[in-house]
Order: sequence, then C-alpha cells, then structure tokens
Amino acid sequence: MKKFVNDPANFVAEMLEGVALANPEMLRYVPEYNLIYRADRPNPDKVSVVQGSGSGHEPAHIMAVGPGMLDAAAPGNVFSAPPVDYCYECIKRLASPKGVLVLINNYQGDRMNWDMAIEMAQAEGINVKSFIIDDDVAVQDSTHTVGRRGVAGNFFVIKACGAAAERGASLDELLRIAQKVNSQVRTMGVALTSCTPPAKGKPIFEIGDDEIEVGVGIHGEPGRRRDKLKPADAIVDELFDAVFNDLPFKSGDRVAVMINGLGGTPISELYVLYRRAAQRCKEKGLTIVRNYVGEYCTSLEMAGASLTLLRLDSELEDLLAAPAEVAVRIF
Amino acid sequence: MKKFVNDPANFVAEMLEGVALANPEMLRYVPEYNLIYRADRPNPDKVSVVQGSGSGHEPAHIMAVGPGMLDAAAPGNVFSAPPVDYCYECIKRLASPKGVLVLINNYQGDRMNWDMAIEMAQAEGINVKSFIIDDDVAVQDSTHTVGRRGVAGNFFVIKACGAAAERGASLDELLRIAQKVNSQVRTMGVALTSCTPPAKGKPIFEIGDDEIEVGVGIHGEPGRRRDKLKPADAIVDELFDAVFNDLPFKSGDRVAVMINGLGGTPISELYVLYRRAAQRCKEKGLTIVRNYVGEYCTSLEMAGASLTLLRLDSELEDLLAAPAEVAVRIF
Amino acid sequence: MQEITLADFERAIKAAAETALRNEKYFSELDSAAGDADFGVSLASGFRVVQNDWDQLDRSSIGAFLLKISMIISRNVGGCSGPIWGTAFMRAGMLSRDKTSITLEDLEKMLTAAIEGIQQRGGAVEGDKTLLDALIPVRNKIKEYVGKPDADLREVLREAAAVATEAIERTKNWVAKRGRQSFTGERSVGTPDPGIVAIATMLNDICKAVGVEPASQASNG
Amino acid sequence: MQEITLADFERAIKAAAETALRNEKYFSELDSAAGDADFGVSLASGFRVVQNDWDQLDRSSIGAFLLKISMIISRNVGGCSGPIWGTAFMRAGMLSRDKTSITLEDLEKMLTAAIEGIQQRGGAVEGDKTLLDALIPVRNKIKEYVGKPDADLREVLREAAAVATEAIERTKNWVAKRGRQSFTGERSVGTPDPGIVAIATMLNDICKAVGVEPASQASNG
Ligand SMILES: Nc1ncnc2c1ncn2[C@@H]1O[C@H](COP(=O)(O)OP(=O)(O)O)[C@@H](O)[C@H]1O
Ligand SMILES: Nc1ncnc2c1ncn2[C@@H]1O[C@H](COP(=O)(O)OP(=O)(O)O)[C@@H](O)[C@H]1O
Ligand SMILES: [Mg+2]
Ligand SMILES: [Mg+2]
Ligand SMILES: [Mg+2]
Ligand SMILES: [Mg+2]
Repeated sequence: MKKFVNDPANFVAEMLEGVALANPEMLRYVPEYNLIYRADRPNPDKVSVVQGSGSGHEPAHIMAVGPGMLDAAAPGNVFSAPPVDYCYECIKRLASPKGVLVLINNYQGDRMNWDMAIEMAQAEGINVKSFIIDDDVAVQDSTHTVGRRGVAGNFFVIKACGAAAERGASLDELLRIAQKVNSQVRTMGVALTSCTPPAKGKPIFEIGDDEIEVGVGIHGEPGRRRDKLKPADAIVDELFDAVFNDLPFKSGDRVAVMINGLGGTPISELYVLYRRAAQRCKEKGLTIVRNYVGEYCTSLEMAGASLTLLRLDSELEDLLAAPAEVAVRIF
Repeated sequence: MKKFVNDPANFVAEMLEGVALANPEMLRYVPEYNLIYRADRPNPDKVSVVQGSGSGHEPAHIMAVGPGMLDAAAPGNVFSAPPVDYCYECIKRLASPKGVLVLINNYQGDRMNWDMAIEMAQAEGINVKSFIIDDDVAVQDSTHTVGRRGVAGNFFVIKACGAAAERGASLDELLRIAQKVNSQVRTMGVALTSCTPPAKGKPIFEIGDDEIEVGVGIHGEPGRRRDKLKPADAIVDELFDAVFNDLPFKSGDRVAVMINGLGGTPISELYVLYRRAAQRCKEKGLTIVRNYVGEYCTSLEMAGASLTLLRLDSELEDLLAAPAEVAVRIF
Repeated sequence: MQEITLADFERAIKAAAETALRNEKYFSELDSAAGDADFGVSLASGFRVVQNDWDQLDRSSIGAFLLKISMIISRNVGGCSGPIWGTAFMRAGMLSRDKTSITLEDLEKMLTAAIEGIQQRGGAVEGDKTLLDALIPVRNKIKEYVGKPDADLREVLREAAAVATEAIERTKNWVAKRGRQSFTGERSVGTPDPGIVAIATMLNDICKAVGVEPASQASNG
Repeated sequence: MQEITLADFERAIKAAAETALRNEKYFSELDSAAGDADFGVSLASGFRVVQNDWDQLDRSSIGAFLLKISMIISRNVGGCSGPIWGTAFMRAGMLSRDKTSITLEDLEKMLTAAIEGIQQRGGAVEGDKTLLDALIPVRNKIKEYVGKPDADLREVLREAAAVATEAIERTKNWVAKRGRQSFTGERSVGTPDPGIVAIATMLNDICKAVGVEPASQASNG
C-alpha cells in the first residue's frame, strides 16, 4: 500500500483535522463525532442540510460543507457508515426551528444509522426529515443496498437543496426539491483499477491489467460486468447509453452533465471523456446547460470515472446557478 | 497502461477539445496550435498573460485560463515543450498594445522555443517579454534544466500577475511582480509512483513497492534521493525543512501554503499532509494567510505531492485575494 | 400481579452481556457458515462497553437505562446488528422513559415496539430467518399471560426462553433473506441463524441468573 | 566579386536536406553512443517537410526563404536541435529579408548572427563539443576572404567544408558539455559529436551539388 498515511487508524481523523486547519474561519470540527459544520450554523431562519456516509469519497461530503451547500457532514470511517451517535450529534447540533434535512445515499448502513438517529432526535422534539438518494443505474440491488445505490448524483441534490435552503425554503419544500432532483438524475461509473482503504492495506477487489468493471460501486461493489479495456469513447458510449435510456432522457431536454473522477484518474483524461459525452449529448438532441468535470464522489485512489446526466427545468437551472462555496480552496 | 484514451496520438487534442466544449462561452480553441484563449482577449487596455509548457500537468496551465488568471495557454504534447510556431501564434493572437507577458517554467525546451517565438514576434514589433519561474528547491540542475525547475509555485506567479494585469498593471510592473513572487516561493515534491504518458505506454521510471523519490520533478526527473516509504508526517517534515531552509523563511513570516497533488493521490491524503504542514508552520512561527490543497501542477496519474511555501507581503496578499475564475467548473 | 422493576432489567442486561462475551467466538463461527463471521465479535464489542460502563449507566428510569444501552450498542456494534439491536432497545426504552417498574402488559408493548422497530429498520418480516423469528414467538408467548392476574413472572420467563430455543431448530432449514447471509442464498439452509441462537441463549442465561430452571438449553459456547 | 543569389541558397538547402534524409540512421547512431539517439530522426523529420513543401516555399527574398526554413525546422525538429537550427536560420534570415543576392561580407554577418543566436538559445560556447565547434571555424574561414575582391566563391566553399570536416577529428576526444550527451559525461569522449558531423557532411554535400571537389570526405551514411 503506497499512501500518505500515518497510523491507518487515524487516517480519517487526521484528514478531518487537516480540513479544519485549512478552514479555521468557515468550519468547526468536533473530533469526538467526526463532525464538520459551518461556524455560523445552525441558523434559526434556515433549514440545516446535512449528510454523513463513509469516508473515502472526498470531496463528498465533508468538503461540500459551505454556504449554499451542506451545513454539516458527519463521516464514518473509510467506506463505513457513521455510527448512530455521530448522526445523532450532527442532527442535534444543527437543529434549527426550521428543521434539519438529512440527505442519505442509499446504503443499508447509512440508512439504518441515520434513521435511528432521526428517531431519537424526533423523540426529543427536533424537526428532522431525511431523503434517500439512489441515482446509480448500474444494478438494482447490491451487496450494500436494497434498491439502487446513491453516487455522484448526490452532488446535485446537495447543490439544489443547499441553494434553496439558503433562500429560506421550508423543510417540506426542500424534500420536494430533493425528490425532483433525484427523480431526474442518473449515473453510471466504471473502474480501471481497485483501491486500498488505509486500515485494510489491501485492494478491495482484484482486477486484471486489461480489465474494467462496468457499473462499479463507489466501495468497489461489483457492477454489471467485467469487460476488456477499450477506447475512451467506447467506454463513454456504454455509460451514456445506460444513463440516457434509464430515465429515459429525450431529444430537447436541457441537462447538466457531470464527468466525475473516482480518485486516481487525472483531469486530462476526464476531459477526454467529457468531449465524447458532449458529442453524444449533441447527437441525442440534449442541450448542455451546465457541465461539471472533476472529482465529486470518489473511491480513494481508484482509477475510473462516472457519468451523470440531470434533466433540468427552470427551477433546477436556477438553483444550480446560485452562488455556493466549499471548504476546498481552488485559487 | 490503464487510461481513458482513444488513439494516444490524439490525447492532448481530445483533452483540449473537451476543455473547449466545456467552456464554449469563456474560451476559444485553435486546434492547429493547441491554443486555448479567453474569448474576450486580447484586450487593448490590458497586458496579456500567457503560458505554455508540456501537457500532462493539468490543471496547469490550460485550466488556469480565465479572468484574473491566464489569458491564453499553448501546451505542447505530453511532457514536451510547445513547438515554436505554437508559441509564436499564441503571442501573435494575444498581442496587446500594453504588451504580452510569457510565463515560462524553467525547462530548456520551453525556454528555447518561447525565446525563439518571442524574437520572431519582437521582430514584427510586438511588445512581448518573458519571465522564468524556478521554484523547485530539490536539485540545482537536472536532466531537463540548467538551474532549478519551475513547478507548482508557478500557480502563484500566474495568480499574482493575472490579478495585477486585470487591474491594468504595465508589462514592466508585471515583470516586477513575477520576480517578487518567484523570489519568495519555494517548492519540493515527492513521488510514490511513476506515471505513464499515453503515447509512451510505459511508466517513465521504475520505483519499488516500498520506495519513494524525494524531490521528484514533474516529468519524473530524479530528485534528491530514493528513500523507503515512511509515515506521512515524516515525509512532510522532509519537504517542509527543505523548503523552509532554502529561502530561508523565518519566524513571523506571513505565508501561503500549498499542498499540491501530483495526479493519483486522493484529496483525503492531501489533507493529511496539510495537517502536518500547518503544524510545522505553527511551530516555526509562520502565519498561514491562505492555503491551497488540491491539484495545481500534476504529472499525469503519478501518486505523490509537493509542498510550496510563499512568503507574503501586503501587495501579494492583496493579489492572491483578488477574484479569479478558471475554466474548470467546481460547483 | 408482580411488577417488573429496574433491578430486574439490570439483572437481565447483565446476564445478556455475559452471554455475548462468553459466546463471542461461537456466535462468529455460526455467522461464518453463511454470513461474514462478524456477528459474535460485533455483539461482544457492544456488550463489553456495557460491562465496562456498568457503574455509570443512567438509572433514573427503566427507559433511561434502556436508552443508554441502546446508545452503547448502536455506537459499538458493527454490521447490521448495531442499528437493529440499538433500535430494539431504543423503542422499548421510549415506552418506559418515566417508569421505574412496569407491568407484563407494558413489557409486551415494549417488546412489540422493539419488534416493529427492527422490522422498520431492516425491512425483515417473520420467516426471513432473523432474530425476529425468535423475538416474535417470545412476544406472543408473553401476550398469552397478559391480563392473567395470577401469572407468575418466573414462569413467563421460562416459557419465553423455551419458545426462543425452539426457534433455533424450527428455522434451521429455512433460507436466510436478510443481512450478509442472504447473499450466499442456499448456503444458509441447514445452519442455525446466529441472531436466533443469540436471543435464545440470552434468555436461557437470564433464567439462570434469576434462578429459574430453563426448559431446555440452547447452547454453551 | 560575385554575389551569392537566392538560387545558390536554394541549391544549398536542397543539398542539406538530402544529407539529413540520407543520414537519418547514421546520425542517430552517432547520437546513441553518448546521447539519446534521436538526432538523425529529429533532423530528418524537419528536412523531410522542407523537401515536401519545396515548391510552395516563399522565395520573395533570401531572408523570406530562410525564415520559412526556420519555421519548418523549429516546428518539426524535436530535442534541442529544433530551436538551435531554427534560430540559426531565423537570425540569418532576418539580415537578408529584403535581399535576393548578397555579398560574402553579408554571408559572414549572417553566419555570425546565426552563431550568436545558437549561443544565446542554448548557452553553449566554443569548446563545448557542439556544432558551434564546426560553425565558428567555418565563419572564421569565410571572414578571411571578406574584402578580398578576387576571392573565388567556390574556393571559399571548399575551404569552409574542409575546416568543418577537420573539426570532427579535432573535437572527438573532447567532453560534451551541452544537450543530452552532456548527461553521460565522459562517455562522449572518443565519439564524434553528431552535430559537427552533420554540419561537415552538409557542407561537403553542398560542394558536390555545385560541382566543387571537396578537400576531403566527412562521411557517407
Ligand atoms: N434486516 C435484518 N432484520 C433483522 N435481523 C437481521 C437483519 N439482518 C440480519 N439480521 C440478524 O442479524 C444477524 C447477523 O448479524 P451481523 O452478522 O451483525 O450482521 P451482518 O449481516 O451485517 O454481518 C443474523 O443472524 C440475523 O438474525
Ligand atoms: N546547447 C546546445 N547548443 C548548441 N548545440 C547543441 C546544444 N545541445 C546540443 N547541441 C548539438 O545538438 C546535437 C544533438 O542534437 P539532438 O540529439 O537533437 O539534441 P538532444 O540533446 O536534445 O537529444 C549535439 O550533437 C550538438 O552538436
Ligand atoms: Mg455477519
Ligand atoms: Mg457484517
Ligand atoms: Mg539527442
Ligand atoms: Mg533529444
């Protein structure tokens, strides 16, 4: 295992400490609960939007905390759901009279722990509701889920809800928006390599030098099938068709397109993929209103990428265009 | 070689096409010369700031084109300098009565080709000057350079000159600022793995499973020495000491800190490194005014990172804080 | 009819904790046949904390006590068992927040709330070969005694342990439909469900702890 | 004294291009001893384009012609040779932009400008074992004839080729201090410098192309 790591047991804690040290004004960090939240939150006039799943998917979701995005994130260990008390503390500290919205990617562990924390918080009179994101079209059920998995499409739910919350939307309004985004967003990914959780020290799956995993999950869960390595355009075509036909999208749709790197793939390659995705959109009569090329939801250092399409309407276009800021400085 | 690539000979062209397709309003793309420039340039009231070196270092430098940053970039093939006519066309198309500033990282190929293009442009009466960046403290001369190499510190020269140019600074004023930044910025990197240029198809150097290259260059050039893999904090300490002692920095300095990923290292690990860098700054009495954690100057999919320190004064603090925008959408 | 006191709950939880720790290896072995061999370790991790923190646990009411147990379990037990057991204790605790003693009817309601909580949390139903296939018969047995003013609580406990023990053999040849074991499908046929064995063993150990002779013996790992 | 015409330059460049193409493998072999074995391929890539584009080259003046050659060379030749040869042609071209014939004095000035350009571009000085160690003696030899009204241009060319050829053996045991070869240090001792060999071979081939019997023969790859 070749990684920048000290004691693997402290990997997540040290990463969070690094994020906190890098954003002393914007963020607060509570090490006991892996909790990162905005220093100016909770705001009594705004619904708090929070998320917490396994670590290893950075920048999702701890680096999505900031104005117009998440108010807090409570990550678990690498690839494991945050324990119930992390979830509970997150809700409790972010509790606002306007409510708390928990955005959950559809994994059994995340769902069960958050559900339990929500019940406990509700029993104390906290106004909290949750929404489940399941944008991955690759497989119906999986080793980690009943139903589809939640992957990079998550970003769009956060962005839209974050923007609406900033404008004062109610909790029910946010649930409606989350529901709308989730119903219009579809993703599929592909892995070229495996990845190695620091505490495990070994790759989470084996893959041949000439193989790819089509439809891979962000914890390395099996996808649709193994295939031989093929040209970038052919890979995009397969992802695009799976995503396009699932909703299905149709000619005339206005869309946002995301090419998300899984961690080990350089941005140069992501633009090679975007080029083909843009060609396919044009061919299918889709108008690309916004595009996102970079890392949004990763699997540690896995080489690979996912393609996401989101069908837009004027409300969503407006929400995606709203100002936002994240805890990762770019320039 | 496991990469998203079609015909390796088209890798750079397809990446550039992807960048252009992703930024149809902001950018113009001239395929014959690998030229990416701002659609609203040249501006007769502003010095044009341009750069062009080998590809494979993305986001440097094609993805640094945008308001407050570069006006144009003319990359060569992966790890090779742009040919003279690319450089010449870039200068010619960006020529402004206020002048053109070419920022060159100190590599022999880049220097020779740009110098020649500058001579040709000057012979036609274009007002163009160049500045050489050499922030890498690892080695004095190298396989690609006479003198130190120019690496991630490049970003700060671009940012400061881009901001000042936007405010109307003269060409000589920009040369003064570039000189100031370059004299105050120091970088050293470390590689955990090698990387594979698409057209080469093989790693550019061999490195053992338990080895690291301390002081590596961004084209895989040898650094100071091979070492055994060691804890993240120990690696940061070595980079930090090399950088700190070179200027040398001193207690009371106000600094910008950059942890730059070399391409294959996930952002979670970069924050583990930042944590230690921040601790070391504190211990040495440095005040971190701004920090940058992410990818700024990469080597394809190489796993590794570099640490940059920049000593600030009020002028530089102001220039770094100025608004800027790049051609890569984050959210 | 006698009431069930906080002290009874303390005694029961203490016995259950001992069950979990004594059977750490055995429960994991059971989980290895068709599951991922973590059940014993998971359960023991949680109950070890219960034991360690024993003296500091909130004892202001039965509910407060159970909610504290719920928190420890959910926090320290991995896999599906954390939220499932945590939910069970939480639901039961919520119905007894302000009580220091409860009736058999209260207990039946708490157990029902726990069962519903487990079903809601993990989506399992009766017949899926999970610990619900022990807990539901136990709850049903207790219900039989509710409203009988002369019911002997010790007798109820013995009967509850008996039906839980019966569940082990009764469900052995079923196919597991929940948790990691469900991924191996038919491989679960012929192997007792670790969750059911754990419930039965705990009830039998509680019997012994309060001096009730159990009807039969589930296991002794 | 005779002038040197655009047609002379055309003939010389054509011969040099043929030299580069004929010696592609040989020049790379020379570069493989101490360098990175790309010199022959690099040079040929550039001169191949010169040949292919031959009919469309700008012939409005000697300078325009040389600037066009400069552009093609810099664009198509890799390694250090692209900017070095490109600069040489550019500097020479800039001094003859509006001329269709030049004197020997002009030629000497153009060659000096080319040498200065190469030095400025690559930082090499005389003695670094580069093509400068052929070009500088050639320029000096030409300078000897400047101002001699009865100098025979064919004689000057023969002498120039001769000093370039001598440079091969004279510098063979030097240590290369520039380009890739300098990285291998002492390994360059005993091997002729590929750049010097190329200059000498080209001058000898130009002699032949214009019917001048060269003083000696550099190589025939
Ligand atoms: N969805 C569920 N609902 C109720 N009980 C379950 C469920 N999934 C598993 N169980 C119970 O938990 C036991 C396995 O626990 P454990 O090994 O900790 O879970 P995992 O399947 O995550 O490894 C099973 O024997 C079964 O009794
Ligand atoms: N800095 C320099 N200045 C002048 N000539 C040089 C320089 N570097 C190399 N040369 C010449 O170029 C030749 C090698 O060219 P080439 O193989 O294309 O360059 P590279 O060293 O980049 O592989 C050498 O034989 C030498 O004559
Ligand atoms: Mg298990
Ligand atoms: Mg498990
Ligand atoms: Mg060479
Ligand atoms: Mg070379």
